[in-house]
Amino acid sequence: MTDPNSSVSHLELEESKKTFLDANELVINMGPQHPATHGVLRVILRLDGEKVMGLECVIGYLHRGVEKIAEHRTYTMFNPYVDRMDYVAAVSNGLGYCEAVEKLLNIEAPPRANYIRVILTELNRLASHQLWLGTHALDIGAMTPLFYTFRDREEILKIFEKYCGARLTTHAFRIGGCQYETYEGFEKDVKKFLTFVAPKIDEYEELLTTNRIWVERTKKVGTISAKDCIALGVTGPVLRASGVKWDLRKAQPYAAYKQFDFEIPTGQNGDTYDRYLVRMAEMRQSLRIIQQAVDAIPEGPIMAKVSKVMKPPVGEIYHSIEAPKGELGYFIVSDGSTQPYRIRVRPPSFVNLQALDLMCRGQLVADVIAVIGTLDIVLGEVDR
Amino acid sequence: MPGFITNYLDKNVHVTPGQYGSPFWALVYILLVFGGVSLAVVCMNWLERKILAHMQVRLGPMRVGPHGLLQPIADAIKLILKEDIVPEGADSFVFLLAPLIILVAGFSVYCVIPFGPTHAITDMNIGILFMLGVSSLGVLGIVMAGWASNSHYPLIGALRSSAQMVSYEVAMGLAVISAVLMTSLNPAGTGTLSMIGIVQAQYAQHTWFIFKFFPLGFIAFFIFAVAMVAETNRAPFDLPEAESELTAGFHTEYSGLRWSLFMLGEYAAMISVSSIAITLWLGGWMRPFPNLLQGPTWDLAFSLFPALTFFGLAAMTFYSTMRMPKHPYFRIQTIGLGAFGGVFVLIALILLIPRVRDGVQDVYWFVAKIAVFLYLYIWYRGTFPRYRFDQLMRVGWKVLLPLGIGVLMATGIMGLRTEIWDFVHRLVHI
Amino acid sequence: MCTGWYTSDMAPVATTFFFYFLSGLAILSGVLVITRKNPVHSALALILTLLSVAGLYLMLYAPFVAGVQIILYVGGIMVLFLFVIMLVNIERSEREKQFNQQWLPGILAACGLGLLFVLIYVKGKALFSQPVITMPETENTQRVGMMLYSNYMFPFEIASLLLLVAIIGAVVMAKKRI
Amino acid sequence: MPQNYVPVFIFIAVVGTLIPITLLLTKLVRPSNPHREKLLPYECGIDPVDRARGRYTVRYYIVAILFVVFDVETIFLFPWAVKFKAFGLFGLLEMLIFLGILIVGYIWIWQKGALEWV
Amino acid sequence: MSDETKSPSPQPEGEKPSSDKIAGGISSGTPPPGGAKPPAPSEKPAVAPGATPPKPAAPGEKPAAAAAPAKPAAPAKPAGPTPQPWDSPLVAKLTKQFGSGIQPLTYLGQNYLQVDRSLIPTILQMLRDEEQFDYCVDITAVHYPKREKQFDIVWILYSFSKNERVRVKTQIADAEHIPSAVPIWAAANWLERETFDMFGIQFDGHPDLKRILLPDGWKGHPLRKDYGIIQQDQEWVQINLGIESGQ
Repeated sequence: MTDPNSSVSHLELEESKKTFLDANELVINMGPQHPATHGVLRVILRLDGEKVMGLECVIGYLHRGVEKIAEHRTYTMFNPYVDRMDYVAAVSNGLGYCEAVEKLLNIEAPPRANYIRVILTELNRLASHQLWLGTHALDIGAMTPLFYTFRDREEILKIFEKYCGARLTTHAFRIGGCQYETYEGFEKDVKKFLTFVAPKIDEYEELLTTNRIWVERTKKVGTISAKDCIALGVTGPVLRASGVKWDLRKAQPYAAYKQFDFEIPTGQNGDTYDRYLVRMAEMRQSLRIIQQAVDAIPEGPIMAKVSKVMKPPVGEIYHSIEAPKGELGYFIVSDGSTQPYRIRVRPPSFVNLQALDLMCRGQLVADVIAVIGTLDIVLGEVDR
Repeated sequence: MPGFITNYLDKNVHVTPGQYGSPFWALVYILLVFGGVSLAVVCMNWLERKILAHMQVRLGPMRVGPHGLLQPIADAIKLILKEDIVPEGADSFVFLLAPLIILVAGFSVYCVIPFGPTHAITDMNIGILFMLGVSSLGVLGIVMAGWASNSHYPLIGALRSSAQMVSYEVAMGLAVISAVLMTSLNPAGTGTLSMIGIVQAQYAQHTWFIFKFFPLGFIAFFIFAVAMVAETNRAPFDLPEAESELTAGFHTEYSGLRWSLFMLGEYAAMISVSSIAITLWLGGWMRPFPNLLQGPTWDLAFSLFPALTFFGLAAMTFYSTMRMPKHPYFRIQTIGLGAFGGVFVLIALILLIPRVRDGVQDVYWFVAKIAVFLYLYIWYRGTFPRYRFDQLMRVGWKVLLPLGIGVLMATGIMGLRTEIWDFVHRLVHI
Repeated sequence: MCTGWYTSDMAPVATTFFFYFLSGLAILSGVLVITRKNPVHSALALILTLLSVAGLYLMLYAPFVAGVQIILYVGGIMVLFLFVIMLVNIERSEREKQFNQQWLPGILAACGLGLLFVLIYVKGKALFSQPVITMPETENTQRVGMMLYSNYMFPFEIASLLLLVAIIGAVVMAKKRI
Repeated sequence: MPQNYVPVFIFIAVVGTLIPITLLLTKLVRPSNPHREKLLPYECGIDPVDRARGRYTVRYYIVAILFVVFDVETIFLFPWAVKFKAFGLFGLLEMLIFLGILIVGYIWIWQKGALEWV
Repeated sequence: MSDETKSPSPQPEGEKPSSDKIAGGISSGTPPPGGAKPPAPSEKPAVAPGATPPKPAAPGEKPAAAAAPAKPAAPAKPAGPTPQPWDSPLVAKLTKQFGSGIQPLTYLGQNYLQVDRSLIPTILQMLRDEEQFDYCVDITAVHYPKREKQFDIVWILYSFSKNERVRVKTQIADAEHIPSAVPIWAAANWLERETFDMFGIQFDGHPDLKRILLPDGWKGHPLRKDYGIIQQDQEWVQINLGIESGQ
């Protein structure tokens, strides 16, 4: 244990037993300081030439003990912390947390607040998918989409900034509703953004969808069947790309999602290309939802009646939402005090990352990169 | 010493310095080429960043000098001031030697590249063989760099890189042979391997070899064009340096100036393989339509191109100068940019002098063709994702190699079609 | 020594210097090949040997052979060598003894070889009384072609069979699952 | 040495001296603070587990040997290519036989899957 | 209204149904086959832009999905936020088989089973194989240091075909082992490792039970209540980071 980073993996142990003659295999570390592991993920790869014979993820480099911190903060004080988990989809995290506590308090956000929540969450989903697309394409070697997506994501962040002052870790919602009324011209901004971004999504697709190299690099890469997805608890676009039409927004609607008409895009093969297509389609569906929400946003209060000091009754609740990466759940245990007795976050990235080994086995090193990219993990959320 | 120059200029303008046999004159050319290529690499560096940036809706370097013009210099200073790290456990001798080998291999190719009928360091009658051989030396440098680093990523990068270069070299060789075949389509039936000879053969046959036996020449050129991108480890074949997989491939462990030698070698190789493609298929130094648009008027018109190019560049520079922010903070930069435009105008004016005008013709057209290739390199990089290693090998061995053999056979048959026809004719009549 | 092949545009330059320089380099690096403990260093020295031999071919007005030497030996076979060397465990080979103890056969072989050299030097003039066939440098490749495709046509075709055998052998030996 | 090859040697000498001289000169201005952590080979932030050399798949070896074979073939074609018009039909036939035998080998290795990377 | 019913005891659900069966009692009397869908019909609160009734809990949890028509008898929601007995065919079946080993409860519209430690492997296996709870959402634990059986282990399960969620809970003492769910759901692998990492709970039969978020060799399990928020493994920090304290 002299090295802080070396957790001895079973792969390494196996390797050390090998003699020269059968030592065609090479154990290399990918990460934590690696350009393509999307943060501080460490993957120990066992390679036969370029072929991956097995791999093991080592995580925890970004562990900040969010769940422990929660036990020492009041419900309100903990709210900003959840933004730091999946920092590219902070709004979704906040939504899940607020709804879970609201549920525990047995209250409900007013409809206007719910509409604002839906608009911001879907904008955030779009931003998250754009960031995914840019980095994923960069991993596969296409440099240009990164800049296109970041350019367009900027517009979303501008709306966030105008709404609540923050761009990334927004802390947009409060328990019981929203803190801020929409600013003057919010609807106009959002509508303008919708007309701006729709052709941009076509632009991304133009660069990639039919690009021979892109298709070759992603088709039949990192294939995972629906059965494996379910067994491994994989959710979100990865599950949908395997052909399971399941989206919490439809299955167990929360916020105002019931009012909106949208589809759940699914794939058939569960390979990287399908996941790409599913996410692209999801981006368009998000635009549809935002359009409907912003057209029909009701007037009214934005905050339910919540006492200043929140003391939920003794009990426990599990609430989950469809974050951009999959099912984001909060399991909250209250002991009746102002602080949660225990908060457990069920992070989609953490569970999805488990599938990496299965998806990469037998593929090439370059595919590992593609698969990490397509899983769309955020290490802040994996490690919490 | 001026004696050498005047002597050479007066008597031997029809031979290259190498053929002239004067070591001094050869040295002058060598330094010219060496300096010119280094300068071209610097320009290419800036241009690549700028062009790529503009393709990607961003500005690229803007801070050091007007429009980042001094950025390469700033980079060079930075690299010089960087620590040179030899990792622990590395084979330091091999580690230090590797970039040198790559550089020497990359630059030696320039010995045989004809920038004009006489503007070559030397003319060898095995020019093409020399070029193939020397450029294959680069593989050694890469393998050595990767092996010496004593680190996994460089080793894998080096193995990939050498396997890749070696695979594409076969296809490249076959494509080159079909160009050589075309040179022997003259009454004497004798082809040549000399680079200058190949361009002259294209002149004699009144066509660029890319259009010869259409589409055979074009296919051969296409094979070479693909293989040369792979040989230089550029996108979409930049697997050895695939930063998302292998961080930086075989030069992961290199730093500072030593690292910059790899970059220098890579860009020099890009320019050299482009020149070879131009020499073999695109008429080398010849201006467009040297046979069709003949006569003094056309000669004059074409000879104005260099000056016009520089006037165009100057106009662009002046336009940018006008568009510079009027804030006093930018005054020095504005003046600098204006001065830059002034330099362009000056160069353009010099190029209008008749003697100079005629002298730079060949070099100008050659460089212009290279510039197109380099732009393509940058364009590929902005457009394509990266191939995976097995796909790369498949393209090399299963697509380009059979294609190359096929083109070679077809070219041979096409070249002897009259003989074949005669033979068949005779058979029928017997 | 090469003045006999003088052609107007290929005047020989500094022949003696290049001869001693290249052959000295070849011998020196040849010695390095067998004395280096690290096989990669040996391989590098071998590359230098091959390159200087290529230079010697150039001096003999055989540029085609020189080109082939560089392309095949330096660019091809040495890459293969390096690959193979990297395939073995260098750490182990470095620890092992460089030379084995077969001194007597070694000395005998060296003496025999030396005797052969001396004999060739002494008798050689008689054997090769005439200078080697002159071959204008400019036509070297063409001449090689003439030889290869007319006089030595059959060996040439056999060579392709040899290559075929090489391909098959390599694949059979290297590929585990055929 | 035929005179038109001399520039090659000059060229190598120039490049081979200029670069080391530059490297040596810059030694005067660049810092040198070796440190254990700094000198460690890059392994993504992890201390390297074992030595990196050796141990990799035999596939690279197959590629290299196939390259040598096809390279020899290419070299054989050069003398023919510069004179093929003079050799005429006979030469062409010879070459087609030569290539044909190799193509048989090529098809064989393709069939055997030696060209598949994985 | 939710605030008034909180009880000061730190063991929220150890007490189970007894207290008040205001609304739950009604449903328990009539065995509705509604399964996990008690709140299903009353479920559209988010739709109405008007006044939001505080009663219908859990807007997101149990909408009327495909399974709803088959089991329509969902009763009114429990009024007070206390755990209510939960009735459904599933529960009936389970109770029939296991008797008092399990206590089916519902709280704020969410159903859970309080299960005896010894029944855990059978119940989990059964839930997956016979009741199609094919998706293991989460596995975690809660620490109650003052209790005799210090830990609650919680399995959150979901059934795609029924669109239904259920939590399985059991109590174990410190140092008591619990069988691993990895053979049942592959997803349990990392989740159990995290639970082990954070609480020190041993899962028997786990293929590779070791720390996942904290470094190997770290001492202590941070999510236990007796592990202070600023506490850390001083020795580990000293050895590995070479500093006195990471604080």
